[in-house]
Amino acid sequence: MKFAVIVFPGSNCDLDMYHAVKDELGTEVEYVWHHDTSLEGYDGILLPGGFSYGDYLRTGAIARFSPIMDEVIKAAKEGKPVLGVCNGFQILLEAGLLPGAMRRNQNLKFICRPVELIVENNNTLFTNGYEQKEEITIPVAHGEGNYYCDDETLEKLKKNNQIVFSYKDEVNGSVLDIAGIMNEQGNVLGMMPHPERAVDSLLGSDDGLRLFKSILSHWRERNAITS
Amino acid sequence: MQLLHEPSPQMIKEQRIYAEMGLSDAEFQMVEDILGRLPNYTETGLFSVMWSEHCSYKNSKVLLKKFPTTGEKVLQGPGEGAGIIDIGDEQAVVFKIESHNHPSAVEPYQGAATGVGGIIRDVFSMGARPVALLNSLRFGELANSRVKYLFEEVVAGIAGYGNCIGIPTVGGEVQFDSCYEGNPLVNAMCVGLIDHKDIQKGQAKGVGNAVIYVGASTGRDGIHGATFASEELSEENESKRPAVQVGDPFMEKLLLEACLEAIKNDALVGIQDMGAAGLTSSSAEMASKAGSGIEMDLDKVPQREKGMTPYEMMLSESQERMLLVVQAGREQEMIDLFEHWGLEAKVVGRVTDDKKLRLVHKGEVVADVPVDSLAEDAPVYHKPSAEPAYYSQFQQQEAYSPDVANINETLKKLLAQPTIASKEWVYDQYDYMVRTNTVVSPGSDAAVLRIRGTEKALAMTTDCNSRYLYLDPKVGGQLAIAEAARNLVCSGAKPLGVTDCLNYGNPEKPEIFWQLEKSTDGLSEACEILETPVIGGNVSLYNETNGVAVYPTPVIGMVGLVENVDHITRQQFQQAGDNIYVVGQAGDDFGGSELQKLLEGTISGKAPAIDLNVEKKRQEEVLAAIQAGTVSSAHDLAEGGFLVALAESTFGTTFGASVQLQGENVVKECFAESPSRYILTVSQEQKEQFEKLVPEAICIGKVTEESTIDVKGATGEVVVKEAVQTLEDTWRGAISCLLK
Amino acid sequence: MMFEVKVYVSLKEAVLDPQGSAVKGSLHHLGFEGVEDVRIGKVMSLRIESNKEEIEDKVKSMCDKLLANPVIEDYRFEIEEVVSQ
Amino acid sequence: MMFEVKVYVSLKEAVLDPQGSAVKGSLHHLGFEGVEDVRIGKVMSLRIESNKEEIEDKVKSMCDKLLANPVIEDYRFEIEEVVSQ
Ligand SMILES: Nc1ncnc2c1ncn2[C@@H]1O[C@H](COP(=O)(O)OP(=O)(O)O)[C@@H](O)[C@H]1O
Ligand SMILES: [Mg+2]
Repeated sequence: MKFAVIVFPGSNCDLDMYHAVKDELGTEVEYVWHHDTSLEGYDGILLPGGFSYGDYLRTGAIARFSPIMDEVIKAAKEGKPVLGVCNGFQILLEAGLLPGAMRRNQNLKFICRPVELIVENNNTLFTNGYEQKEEITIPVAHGEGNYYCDDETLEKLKKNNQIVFSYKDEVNGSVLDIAGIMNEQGNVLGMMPHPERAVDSLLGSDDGLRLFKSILSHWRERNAITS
Repeated sequence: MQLLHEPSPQMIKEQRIYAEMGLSDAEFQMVEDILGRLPNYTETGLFSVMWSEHCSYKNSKVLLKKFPTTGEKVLQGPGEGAGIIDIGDEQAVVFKIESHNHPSAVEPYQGAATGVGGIIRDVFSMGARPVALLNSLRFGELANSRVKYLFEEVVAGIAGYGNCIGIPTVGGEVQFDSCYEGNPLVNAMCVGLIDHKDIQKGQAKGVGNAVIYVGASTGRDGIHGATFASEELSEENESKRPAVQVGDPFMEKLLLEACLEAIKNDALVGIQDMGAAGLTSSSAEMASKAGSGIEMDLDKVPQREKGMTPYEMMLSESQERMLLVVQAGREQEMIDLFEHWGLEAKVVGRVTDDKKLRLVHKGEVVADVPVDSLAEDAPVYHKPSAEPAYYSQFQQQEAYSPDVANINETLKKLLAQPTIASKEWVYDQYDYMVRTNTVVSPGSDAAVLRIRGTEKALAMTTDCNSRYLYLDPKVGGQLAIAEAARNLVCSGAKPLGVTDCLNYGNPEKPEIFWQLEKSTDGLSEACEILETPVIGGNVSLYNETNGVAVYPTPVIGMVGLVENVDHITRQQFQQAGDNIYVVGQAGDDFGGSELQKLLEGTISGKAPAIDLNVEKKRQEEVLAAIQAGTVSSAHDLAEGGFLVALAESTFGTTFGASVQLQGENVVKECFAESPSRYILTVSQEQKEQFEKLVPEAICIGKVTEESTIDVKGATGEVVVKEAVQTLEDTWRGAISCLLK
Repeated sequence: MMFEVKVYVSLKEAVLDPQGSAVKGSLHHLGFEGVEDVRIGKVMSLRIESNKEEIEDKVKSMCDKLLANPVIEDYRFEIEEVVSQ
Repeated sequence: MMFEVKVYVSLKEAVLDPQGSAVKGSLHHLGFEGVEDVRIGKVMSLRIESNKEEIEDKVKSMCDKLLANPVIEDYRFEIEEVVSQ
């Protein structure tokens, strides 16, 4: 399986994502510059964290118009796994691949610390390696992770089991303490916490590694069946 | 040769316009002698910024000469953007600290943010990849609402810049004392990694080579910032304040990546950031170092505002700009490289052989001065020095002996002192993990980052207890170096070298100059003995508001090498049943202590005495014990003394401690701030080997399963018995509580 | 022709505004009584060279595409011709 | 009496506006030509209960103390009485 890490001007967790996949998961991965116009040959798309375009105007708002985004949208439609973390999540929201929007954290401050998450749905290609309702520790690092959506959207998210992760304790003011959601098809996941920062116990936690492993094992299974 | 609305050379001289720019009469005469004619307005401006304290170190140079700056591993000492130390395997560590005190006093968010931006450029201009940021902050007491505002905004500004650019802010210190009320200190440090082959010099070599400008366009912001930083803050000079610079971390991120790519290209001859005195210092210094000259066409300089004069362009301190020298004929390669990152690179001049800085504007030469006269020939002063009256008074005082009725309650009060309390409120706002190398995050003695692809790691810290320096600048200087080194040793690292930021009052006052003189003596001596050469630093003088100076505050940034990640040690207890050892005896050291401040509201007396040879021996023994794998946790005793350190070792763990004090004098045992001391924990299996390695260590008790601090006196009486939770809540919540 | 355009972007009524609440809190804290509601929005000032017929559509399209996020924000704008001096 | 107050806060002319530059760049990139300058400021809408004589001073003092940062920002405001329905 080969991953693409999309690099926008101002991305800064691209390296972390790259090393998580390459060193810890042990799979192929390449950086793809935002000016590129093809994602051919990649089986999974990773949108890393950071401050694309300085997050000026709104987080993710400008990056959403990078040339590569048409390809990301195409890949999502084709059913390829697309994971957006932190700023990557914000870009997916702006691009309309996921519903809702981000506001500034409730306390108006940047928050960086390990937090406890609850796996709300382990029946996804991103979370099959976790137990349902398992509590895992993954760090957050964001200033605008206060997720908002209207009531109707929220009902839909709940009904379709699109809420994948929630914070165990209140962190940033998000509706229902949502930490990560996926699209209806289940192949696009956006989450504020950084699984790529939790892949090595030397740095505190490796609970994030199973997320990448889940994607890989799902891909392997599927390709074993179809081939 | 002059613009219409600018004063003529005659007027500059007759009306002493140079004095407003910061030049003295004698200095102006020197300029006239150097040029053999009167300087015009632009030229006067060039000299005034380059000869400011900030750029020329004219008042501090004589003192900085005392620092040991060489060593086997030093690849680059003071003089370039940042110093460099070899760490083996063809790799080196690059680091530097810098102040942004005056800008932060005026506009705390942007002042702090641009301070971070500036120090990052210093590091990547050497060719290094910045890997970590630290900071050292001083504010007035948190009871004051302006202080709260400054504190919150400075922290937000540091976070805003570092988080956005994606360099982890991994450590630092914050202290509060009323002397900093009008003049907070904001020092930022950056640490980078480099391969030996990539080391750059800021040199303009090769006649005919292109001088290229990259990054943000030039505006009128920060004009005369360097001069401003060389004066006291007062109400009169408020109108002279330059337009505030706003940081653009996004621009700097692009600049960083593009410059690191450019450095790999052999067309690049030299590179320097435009820091203080912007275009002037970068061009003059690069030419002077290479023994060449530079001619620039100012019309080519990207300008943000209309109608800028040569004076304004040359003195602007707009942020996020770099100056490159590139081989003639290969300009386009560089332009394309920067274009890829969405940046404009513009050829603005050429290297010449006449050792002059020549500026052309609208077809006319508007300045023509020898580069060495700007970069090298600033006058050097040895200011008069006088021992302040307070010092001899303090020296004669009897040792302060505090009167403590209830040790338990006093411990709680100490833990809530903002200088001791948890700084979580601060570092929660910093992304200290990005780039996923941070092994020890903020909250231990030093931060530790692994070096990817190796077994090694780097430990880093900033330290300075300025109260000791106020009481006794020489001893205080020694203590600052010793504490920084000790913090690294506790993390499992061997200290490599020092970067320092000397924050003092007005050096024209003999008592302040005396402080500078004595403290640099102390710093030098400690660096010598502990074998930590000074590889760079920064001087920030005139830290006074309305005549009141800050305490002498030479902030020490120190970096150490952990040979193997297995050696990484934290201050937190690791397992129940481990033996708790103390290294070093408590003395009657309460001068300048947290306890004295708590009880008396002020400080007085003598600073704790330190024997640097004892310090060194203990550091070596403790490090050897850590490297031998015999130590589970290590913490140095600092502000607040033994009990505070013991409590801190339990915070963030599920453990408690049960210990018995050795000495008779309980207050001394609990709270004295005698230096060169450690709390170490050692498992039962390692006990024997450990005791051989650190013969001085005394076992005083055990890490307990039960989460209680249980301290008994020498005769068995209960001194402290308190749930860790209670102490930890007090300590953790203190700062946010004070901010409400 | 040169136009001076002001675009006002504000959070939708239904969306809680953490910044506004904080400012309200601080105002109370500073002793300003009677402040009942605070909402914080953005105002963008643009200078745009365009012909008269197109300017309105152009600005609307800028807002829809980039300047505002319809999920949480509303916008309105004012267009003024700059009379050249 | 109830007032609807709008406070407009903008960066001073000489102060760099990185947000504005980024938005301008993005608009160009999206094909909107002719955008020559973009500056981004804030607009705060406050509802304040106050008597008529005091409201103006009150708002001015709020701006000076909290709402604007005089070192880098300018402000202006509009006050309108809310006619109770
Ligand atoms: N401004 C700051 N930024 C980041 N970390 C900080 C800051 N101030 C304090 N810390 C962290 O809090 C911890 C305690 O700091 P301090 O009490 O100064 O430690 P020590 O006395 O061991 O030097 C350290 O890990 C330090 O890095
Ligand atoms: Mg320490």
